Amino acid sequence: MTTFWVLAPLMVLAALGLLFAKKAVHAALCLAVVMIGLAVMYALQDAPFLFAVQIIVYTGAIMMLFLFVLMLIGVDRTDSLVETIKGQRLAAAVVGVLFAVTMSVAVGQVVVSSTVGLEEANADGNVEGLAALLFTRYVVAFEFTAALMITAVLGAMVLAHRERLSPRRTQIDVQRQRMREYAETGRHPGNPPTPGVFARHNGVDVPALLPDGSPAEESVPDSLRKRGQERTDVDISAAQRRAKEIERGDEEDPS
Amino acid sequence: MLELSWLLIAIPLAGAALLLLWGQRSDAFGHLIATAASAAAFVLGLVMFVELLGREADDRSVTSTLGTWIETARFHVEFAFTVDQLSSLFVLLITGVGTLIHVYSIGYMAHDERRRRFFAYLNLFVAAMLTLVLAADYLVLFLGWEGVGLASYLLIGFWQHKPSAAAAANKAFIMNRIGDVGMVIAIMTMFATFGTTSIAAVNGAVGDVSATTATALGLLLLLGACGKSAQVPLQAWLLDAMEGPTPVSALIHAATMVTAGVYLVVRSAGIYDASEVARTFVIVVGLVTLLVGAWIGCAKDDIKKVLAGSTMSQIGYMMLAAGLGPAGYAFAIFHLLTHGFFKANMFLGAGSVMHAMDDDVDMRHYGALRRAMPITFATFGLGYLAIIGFPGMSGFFSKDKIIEAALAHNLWIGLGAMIGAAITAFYMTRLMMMTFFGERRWRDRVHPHESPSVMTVPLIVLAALSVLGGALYLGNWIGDWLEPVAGHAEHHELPAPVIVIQLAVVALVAAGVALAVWLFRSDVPDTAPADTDVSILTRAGRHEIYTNEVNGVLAVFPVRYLTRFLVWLDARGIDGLVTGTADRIGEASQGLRATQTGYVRSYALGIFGGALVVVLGLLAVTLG
Amino acid sequence: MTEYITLSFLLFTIGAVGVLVRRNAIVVFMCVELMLNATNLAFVSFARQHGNLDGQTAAFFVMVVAAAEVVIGLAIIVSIYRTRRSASVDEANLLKA
Amino acid sequence: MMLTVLALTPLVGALVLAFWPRSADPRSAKAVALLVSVVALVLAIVIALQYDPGAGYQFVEEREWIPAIGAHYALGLNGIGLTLVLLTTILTPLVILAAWGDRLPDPSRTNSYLAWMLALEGLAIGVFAATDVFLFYVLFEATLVPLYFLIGAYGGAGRSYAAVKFLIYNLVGGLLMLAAIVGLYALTAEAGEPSFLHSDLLGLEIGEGTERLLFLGFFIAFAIKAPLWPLHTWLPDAAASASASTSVLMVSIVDKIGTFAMIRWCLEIFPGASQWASPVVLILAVVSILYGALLAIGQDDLRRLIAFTSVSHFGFIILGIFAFTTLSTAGATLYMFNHGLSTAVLFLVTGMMIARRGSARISDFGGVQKVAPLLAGVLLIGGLSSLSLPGLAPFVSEFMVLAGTFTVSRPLAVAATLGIILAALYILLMYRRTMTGPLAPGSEGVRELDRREVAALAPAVVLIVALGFVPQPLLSVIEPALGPVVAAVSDGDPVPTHPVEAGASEGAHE
Repeated sequence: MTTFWVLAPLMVLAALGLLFAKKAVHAALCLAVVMIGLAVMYALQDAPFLFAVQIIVYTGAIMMLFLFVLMLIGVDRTDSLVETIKGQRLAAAVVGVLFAVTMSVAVGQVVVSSTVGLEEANADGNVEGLAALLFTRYVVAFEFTAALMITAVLGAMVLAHRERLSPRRTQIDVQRQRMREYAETGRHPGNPPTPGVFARHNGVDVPALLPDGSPAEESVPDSLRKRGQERTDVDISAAQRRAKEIERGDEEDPS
Repeated sequence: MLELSWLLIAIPLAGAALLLLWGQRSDAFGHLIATAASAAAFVLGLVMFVELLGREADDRSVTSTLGTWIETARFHVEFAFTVDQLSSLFVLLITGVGTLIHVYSIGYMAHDERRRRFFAYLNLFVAAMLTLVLAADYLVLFLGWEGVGLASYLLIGFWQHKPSAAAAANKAFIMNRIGDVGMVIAIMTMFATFGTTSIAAVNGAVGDVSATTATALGLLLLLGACGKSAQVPLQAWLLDAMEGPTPVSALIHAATMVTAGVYLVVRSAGIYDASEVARTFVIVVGLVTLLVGAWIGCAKDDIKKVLAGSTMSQIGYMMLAAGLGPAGYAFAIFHLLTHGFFKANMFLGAGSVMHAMDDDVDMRHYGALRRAMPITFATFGLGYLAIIGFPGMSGFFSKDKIIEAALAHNLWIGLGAMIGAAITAFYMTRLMMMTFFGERRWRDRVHPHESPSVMTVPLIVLAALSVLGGALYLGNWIGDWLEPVAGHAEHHELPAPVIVIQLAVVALVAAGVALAVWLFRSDVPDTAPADTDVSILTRAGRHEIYTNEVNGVLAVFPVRYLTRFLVWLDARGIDGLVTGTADRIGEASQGLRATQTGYVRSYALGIFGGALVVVLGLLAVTLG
Repeated sequence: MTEYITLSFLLFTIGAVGVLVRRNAIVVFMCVELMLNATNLAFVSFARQHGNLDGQTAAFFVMVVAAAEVVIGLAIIVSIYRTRRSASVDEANLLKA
Repeated sequence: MMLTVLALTPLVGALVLAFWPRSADPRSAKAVALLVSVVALVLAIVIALQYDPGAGYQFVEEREWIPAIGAHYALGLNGIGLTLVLLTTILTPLVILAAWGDRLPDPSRTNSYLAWMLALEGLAIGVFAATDVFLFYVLFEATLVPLYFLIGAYGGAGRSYAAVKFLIYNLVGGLLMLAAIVGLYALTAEAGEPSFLHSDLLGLEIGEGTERLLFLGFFIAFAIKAPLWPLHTWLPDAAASASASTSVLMVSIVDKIGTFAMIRWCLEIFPGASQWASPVVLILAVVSILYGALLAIGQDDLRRLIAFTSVSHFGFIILGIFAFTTLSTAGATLYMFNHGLSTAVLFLVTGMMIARRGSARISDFGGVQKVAPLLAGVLLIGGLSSLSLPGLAPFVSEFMVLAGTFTVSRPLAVAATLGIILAALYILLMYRRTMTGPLAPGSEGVRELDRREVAALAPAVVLIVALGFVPQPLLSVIEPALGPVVAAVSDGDPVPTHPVEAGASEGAHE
């Protein structure tokens, strides 16, 4: 019982964290806490199998999935907690409180019989007992869950799959396009230079210099450019100036 | 032969149907077919009359059934027609005068492009009128009653392009409908009381029922009779009805149809015998109409309207006589017949005059026509003598008998009838003076000429009948003849010897004539004096004693405004309630629409709240 | 016994309110998971009360279904994010025409 | 089988027309429609000739339909049904003939226009023949569909408003009736086998309160259909927007379902409740008579005027039905037939006037008699029959209704009789304004009737005149069918206070 009274408030707090966390990642972590708490609750209530499954499936698999998706979408986003629908938050709170109160009252009315306990049912071991049920009484449902899982997997693949809207670009296509661009705009058809070629600077965020001394923008990785962490022309010229100054002998630290 | 009475109706009906269905191809000879049909019916009627004459007095009522009209468990109506002493006289009047007017119309309507249709309607009228008088059942009688109403409607409005004619036709039909309501309710009462509407059965049994029922029947039938016979208070249509062609006025609105009310009262003798109250009402109606009609006749300048007022007045005499009970029935019919002759004669004569004067009806534009139209003048003059009751003429006998009977009944009623006779003499003399004597007041380009012989021959025949019609009274023939139908007339004590009364009446008539001759001997202005320049009596007479205005206030305006109000109520009130409900629902939906934000979270809140409600409900059920 | 059930309802309610007030689809989704887990706790508790394992079996099935649901749900979120560049449920107010 | 064949004939015809190629000459579709309706007429005449007036329901068909709720496919005709089936089959060919020249909003849809008409005919025949209340209900509601499209798709201005109003009114009624039918199911199921058969329902024991509720469910549905004041406002709108042919089908046939069903379903199955309701219904009927007539006087639209006259006439029919005498109910049934004819003539002939003039306003006409005397004549005959002139068919029925009612309630009968004055007013004023007087500008173009139009109008006119003098063929069919109905709702007809044996005192007045 002690365990329960220690865990329960923690779980409730963590659950409330779901409501108030600004960052989705924090919410996910709160949820993980609740889930682990629940696993312990299961264990307390003579359900060792579910304890294990809860840890493995929920905390292990599902939560990880959540985190993956969060990362895909952007981990560091914060949600605005300002309510946009008029009265929604108040109404939700009122209904929620009423619901909780009502259900508590209901529980007081419904749960009256004494607890039987699972000693008898778990006599042959909890896992064996569940297995006996799953493969006898609930075998049809079990088979259906199997079908459901497969459907879900296929469904996830279909949903996550991006439909190809144009014909696949082969290397030949790429070459032809490069040559055309070279003919029309004079863009260099060869491989873009890697960062640092002809460089005086070895930062990956600084464009390489072409043989004529101009910077090759493409040499900076896309992700850096999109985040805006690329150094601009000015930066580069500043860096070049700095390099010349160093050449002249100003032994100053460039950082 | 007497069983073939349905043929009397069938022949003119067939004529009408033929002319209407045959269409324009029969334009050339349609009028001849119609006249022949009418004449054939007259011949048949004459044969039947002769056969009746040859029978025993108690064997003169022959009812023959053509077929069943309505047959249900409780209600049974047959197309049964009775030829008896009363109906055979009417058959002769209708077909006889009818045929003469058909002949006259050949000339009168010669230039009307719709002459065939006119004759079809005339035949239709004859058929309907015969149905009316031959019917052995009140419902069949009602069939004829409405049939003549329809024919009257069609013929008054014959010149449909004239709005006044169409309005007059409508007025006639609708006012008659008011009377018809009385008829219909009377027939329903008969059905509810006796289980039958047979005329003979009802009149035979009416003595057994309560006086209230008999009185109700009598008054209801009287309402119908007032409508059809243009008696006060339903008289207003008759003057307007003069919009119809003059032969129509002669046949329908003088000689036959308008007397149907009198026929109805006499036919329903059993009912009126059973109710003193109903009879009194008939007398009052008759007397009032008699005086009102004469009053109007004095004031009008339109020759046809003078004659129409006179018709009302004369039918008032008949009604008065009919209201006297068995003492007067025979005289009512007697006067009806003689009036049919002389009034038809005079209407046709008026038609002849109008024909000569380019359809001008204003007597103030006539004058001195006796030389221009000698035959018309002569025949009209004989009719005039008959109507004022010149001794020896038919009207003298018939009117005199009514006055005597009225005097025997009640001194004041008799005096009223005598005053009526004096006024009759006055306005008829006024008409004669203004039309045939005095100076010429013809409009320009009017060249009066005598009518063709096809028109004058009927005039001559009718004039002869006007003079000789009194012969029916020889040896009280008509009283004896009608006794099986009308009942035996008790001999009443007169307040004075007959000869005194007759002399008094003649004196009154002479006074009326003299007054008119003196007033209208010359210098009649050719335009009517303005209303403000004439006496209040004349003014009221010109305006038909304001009955149209009274009807307007009592009936027309209430209906008009009720209708407008109801139209408004229907659109705003009843329909408004329905559409208003629909609108409210629409508005409520618009309000509810706001809750459909489209946000998933709103809907989720709804679901959650719903779950809460369900749980609360469950709790309430389990805990309660 | 009651305390487990009460905890279960508490967590369920918090999850439900979370669904109602949060706008980030992923967080909403987590709240749904929280609700499912709360019911699991109730199942397990009732199983113990009644002394048989059917409740635990039900909880097991719930987990399986929840796993499948998460897979699909997240896939949907990702594909929505791809097209709309947002994971806010309010922007998906397409239920309104 | 006869009845099924009769009802299916127009339905199959409708199906054929629905798939008739649009590119085909529209006249071919019209010919097919006319042919089908004439075949149906011939079948109906054959049935009428085989009908035996004394033998109750005939041509009975009965088959299980939905055993779970006890619904049957059951058809059968009694005298009332036969009368209305005849009316339906007589009017449909005339209507199709009259619709020959209708200018539709979309001319390429002639096929479906005619198909809907035939479908309506088939469904109406089914309604009149159904002896199972569930089947009746289904067909009753099904008639709304063709009519909805006929009004909504082929009418004039304001047609969609009118169609929706028509539909909603009638659906509300249908809903109440459905509730009552569910109630009947519960009652029969309680009593044993659930059944909707007319014969089974006749003997059903129903508690007083329940009976009244169920009665109201049925009656309100029929009163909306009929239409009884104050549930009438859909009719003028619908009639004013629909084509003349549609109006005929709606007022002359479909609305008769309401009054027909009052006799078959209200009076026969709920006699106690019918008696309970009759004072109110009678008063409403009299109000309908006078109200409809007064409103007709106040209309300036020809079609609305006729619609309001129909409200008045339906008042007479309902008055006759709820007076519970043999005479009045027989009169009411005959009235249904006669009103069908006279209204058909009026709607069709005014439809032709409107098509020629391009306006339905009475004030736009004037002096038409001069240019189209035949048209004027037919309008006058139709009008005179509407005002119940003796010698034309409606008079017999109207008098029977009034006389029958008079034996039960004198004040009501007298009040209803006032309607005949108002009838004269609304008809004659309309005739006077449109047909007489000088030719109004714009009315010169009103052509005389052509042969096809004469062919469409003549049969109805001939029937109106013929039935005015010889109503007996129909009466002898109608009356025996009403005996059981009247016996159920009343203690027999009121006996005359001083009965006279007709013919006993023939000529014996003295």
